[in-house]
Amino acid sequence: MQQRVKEKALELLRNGTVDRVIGWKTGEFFYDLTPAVFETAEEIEKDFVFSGFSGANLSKYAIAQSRAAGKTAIFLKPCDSYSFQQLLKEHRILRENIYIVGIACEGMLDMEKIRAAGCEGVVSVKENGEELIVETLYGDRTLSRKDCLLERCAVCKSKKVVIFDEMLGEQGDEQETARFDRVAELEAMTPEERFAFWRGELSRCIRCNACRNVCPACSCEKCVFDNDKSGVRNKAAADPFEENLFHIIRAFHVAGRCTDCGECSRVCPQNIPLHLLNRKFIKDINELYGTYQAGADMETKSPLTDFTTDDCEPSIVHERGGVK
Amino acid sequence: MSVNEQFQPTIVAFCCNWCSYAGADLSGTNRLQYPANVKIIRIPCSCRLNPMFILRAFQRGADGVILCGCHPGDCHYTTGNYYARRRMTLLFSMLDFMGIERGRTRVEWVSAAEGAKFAATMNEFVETITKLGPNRRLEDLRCSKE
Amino acid sequence: MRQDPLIPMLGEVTMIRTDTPDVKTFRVVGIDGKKPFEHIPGQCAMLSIPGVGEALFSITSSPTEPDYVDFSIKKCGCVTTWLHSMDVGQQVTIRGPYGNGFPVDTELAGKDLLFIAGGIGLAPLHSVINYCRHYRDRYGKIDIVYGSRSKDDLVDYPEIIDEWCKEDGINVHLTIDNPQEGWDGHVGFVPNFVKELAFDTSKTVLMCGPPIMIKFTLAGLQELGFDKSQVYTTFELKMKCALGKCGRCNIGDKYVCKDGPVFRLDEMDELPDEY
Amino acid sequence: MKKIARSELNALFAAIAEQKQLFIPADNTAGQAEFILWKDGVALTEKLNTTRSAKDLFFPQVENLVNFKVSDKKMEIIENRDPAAPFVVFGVRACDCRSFDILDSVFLSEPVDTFYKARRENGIIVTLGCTKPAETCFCGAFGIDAANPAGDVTCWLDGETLYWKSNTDKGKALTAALSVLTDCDENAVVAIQENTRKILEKLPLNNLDLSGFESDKLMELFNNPAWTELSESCLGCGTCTFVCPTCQCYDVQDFDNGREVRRFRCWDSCMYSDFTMMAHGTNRPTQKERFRQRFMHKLVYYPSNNNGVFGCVGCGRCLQKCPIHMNIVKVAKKLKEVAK
Repeated sequence: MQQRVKEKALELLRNGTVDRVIGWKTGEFFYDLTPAVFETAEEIEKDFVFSGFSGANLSKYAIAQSRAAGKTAIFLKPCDSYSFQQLLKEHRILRENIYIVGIACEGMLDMEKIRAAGCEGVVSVKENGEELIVETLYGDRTLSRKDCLLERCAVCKSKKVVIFDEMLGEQGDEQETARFDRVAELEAMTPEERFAFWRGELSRCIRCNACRNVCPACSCEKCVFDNDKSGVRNKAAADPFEENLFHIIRAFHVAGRCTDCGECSRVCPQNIPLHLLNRKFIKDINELYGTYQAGADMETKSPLTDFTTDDCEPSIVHERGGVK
Repeated sequence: MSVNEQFQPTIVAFCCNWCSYAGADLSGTNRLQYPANVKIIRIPCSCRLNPMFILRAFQRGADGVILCGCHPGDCHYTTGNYYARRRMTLLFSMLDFMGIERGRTRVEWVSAAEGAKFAATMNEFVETITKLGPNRRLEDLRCSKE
Repeated sequence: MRQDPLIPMLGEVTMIRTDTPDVKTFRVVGIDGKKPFEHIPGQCAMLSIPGVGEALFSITSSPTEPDYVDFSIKKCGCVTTWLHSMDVGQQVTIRGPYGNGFPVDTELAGKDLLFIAGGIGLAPLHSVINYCRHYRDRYGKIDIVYGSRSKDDLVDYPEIIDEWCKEDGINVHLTIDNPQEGWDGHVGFVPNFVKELAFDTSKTVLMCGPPIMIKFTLAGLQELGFDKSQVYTTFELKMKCALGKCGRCNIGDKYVCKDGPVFRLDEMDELPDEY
Repeated sequence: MKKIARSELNALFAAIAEQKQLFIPADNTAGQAEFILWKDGVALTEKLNTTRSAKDLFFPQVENLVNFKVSDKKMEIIENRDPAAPFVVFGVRACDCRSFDILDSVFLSEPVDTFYKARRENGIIVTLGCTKPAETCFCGAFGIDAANPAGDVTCWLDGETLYWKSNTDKGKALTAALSVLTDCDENAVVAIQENTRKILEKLPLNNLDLSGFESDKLMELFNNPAWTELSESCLGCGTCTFVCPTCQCYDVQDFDNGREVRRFRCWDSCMYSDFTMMAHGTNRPTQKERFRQRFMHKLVYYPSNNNGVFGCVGCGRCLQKCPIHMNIVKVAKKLKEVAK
């Protein structure tokens, strides 16, 4: 697959289908791939990489690139394709300028998890079926591939590429996953425990805005938190309240639009499980208003821009089960 | 605060201009009593209530926040309160998920004719919040009165 | 005694003068009623209204004024809008002075000076002009070219007409962008006006105005045979600390708040074009 | 030189904590190392370095500067700074230790930043020699010896023993107060150092070539065409800035709680779109200019003002933490490649 993706990129540029390709570029090491725009076949031959470390979701880059002259090819893994379609639904991408190549995906690797497994000074990682052979400055290690997947891949919701012009590899399906298990665990706690949990997590927030800036759903030209006149602009979390405010409001602003692509948690330098906030909204929406997957199609109305006259009352939150 | 001195909560009530604000007005003209702890903020429609307003109210010292709007189906703008209902449901659920005490937030539909309901709701809400005690989990320490 | 340079002192606004529809001049003294600090022409100070913000402004008054400092401020952002809405007697916080100022006692001494200003760009030059008027014998001939959008937008117009124009050895050349009733002076943009006036190249130029004016005026001056090393300008960038630490006014290896705001144009050639 | 058995580390920490507040790198609930106030039960991390750097202890992300009480036209200035408590920070790596030289050159130059100065005076830095440097480390490129860090006290740790050597008067005073330490031979750490240096030689970035960033090339580097490509995928977040031990830009903001105004300063990032935003616009309108500013400052502007010392210490945090894996090493290499 890794070779096929690269060849496809070369082919699309060479045969004039597209003028540029959004892909992943090789780094200093094997794992530090950077999203990049390639304009020549030479650049692709030299630097284009698709590997187990191509976790970065490229769909947000399509907003700007679809407005560049000519046509742009983009490679989308299944989860990325949901983000892309959601952006399209929100009229953020000019579809006619984009050529989408869907990629079947076996799950992407998380360097943090490899490091956390005690591998320091990692020189290379070789994939050998279900095993990872990790070569380090301090000797080799073998890890289970399954244990080193990005969080979102470990609980992958869908192997289906929902929008594409061309598909590399087998198209997959949506799948049952355990992605809401952690949310359910938290729901089962007492409010005191939940409060303590989130205080512990959010107190580490350094307000670097990586979660917001990487988020395909956060594509506002100017964020309310950057707007001087909004009254809530806060550059640093100067008080625990601001940490809560930022993350609650950010999750709320993407509620019904978040595809659960997991980029927020992937990029958080402080390892805050931000995806849990988004999943809580998704879980609630599924339970209260019917199953909804953002980005799955172009037609269904988002649950927050829709209603029925017999929706539940807000008091359901206080009445339903769980510890009070 | 001494034991004898009872905690006096601050309540922010966001009231829709067309029904609930008029309902509050009516409860006043009818001389129905509700505690002075309730600070009413008039909004054009219940769906004008940005979730940020609720959090900001807590930040600035509210112990409880209540939204009052027209009964579902009676919205002056036809559908505003239906949207508000979904938003508030999700927001309250998120606050619950973050460990904020249930009951600090509430939505009640109050029509312009329901002065009595308005007063009763406020009395009840103030009582609930008084029992819950001061808001600690969503307070901004920089705003606390020391 | 202030414990840290970031901590300001209190000042009080004792006079507010409306100069143009969007420019007011504020007179600030310390709360002891005295001048808050001594400065060099071209330096700036931080004014703030707690809760609104802090911003850097050129000091408009000459250091020779013994009792106060003046700031001519155009209304354009949060802080300036607030300042424009306040009344005499308002307390503000002030800290400064910051920056290098114009080399009035060294490189400019004994020279014929040509001041070129556009709009609110007169503010920092105003301080130098009045300093030079005060020590008239230390400088040669003084020419002032000042242009604005209209007659109403000329800052300090009464002072210019009643004092500067009447003084020996000072030539004032005013211009406005478009013809206007009641204006019999020159009409046209500053850069062209400068070229028309064809100043002799022995003068040293002090210039301040919008970037576009500076760019074209400089080209005009060079056509007349001026060298960049004869031209000084002062400019502004966003600043928070004004101490050369907070990092935002950094251009190349210079900090505008500390190494500037006054630069000689040949020095600026060595800096990246980011102003 | 002094020593203590590794198994007795807790006793050492307890002895230090008796004198002063003690911060040590320990694992937090997210499994990352951070400087945590030591109390019984907090154990030294096995990790090479903390996610956030040691600068946090001297230049915290948020600190209150001054309060104002405003009433009508009058106002009052209330200075309420915390009296800085003396503290010891243990386990600072060589790279982070060097970062204090860089921060000092900014904050301790006139006019002195007294908030930072107070913390510097109150803080004792106990460094720890690296034994397991990572592939992302490139302190060697800045002439930093990870096997022999500076600081008030330098420590080395092997499987059995912690070695302790005081370098400054502050360090000596601390040492004198710690009776749990016993004397030992200076040569005890030579083997540890040699071992570290052997690994350092193998690091892929240890010999990163940073020639070609001299100040006479400033304009050429600024106008290097590579900036467009390098900055293209930058998200404009502040991760690199906030984990960086040498980034020191800050913002000053006011918070009005209705009764008083608190003026505080907080970290800022030149990567943010509002960094240079003024009422009439910004002089760095796109991410390219903002991106360029950060790297030009570290590689060219800062050295130009500081005898060629770079504004980077090679700790490798940005290499690990950037969401899109763009970093100073890639920038430096690309600029040189294009300049050729």
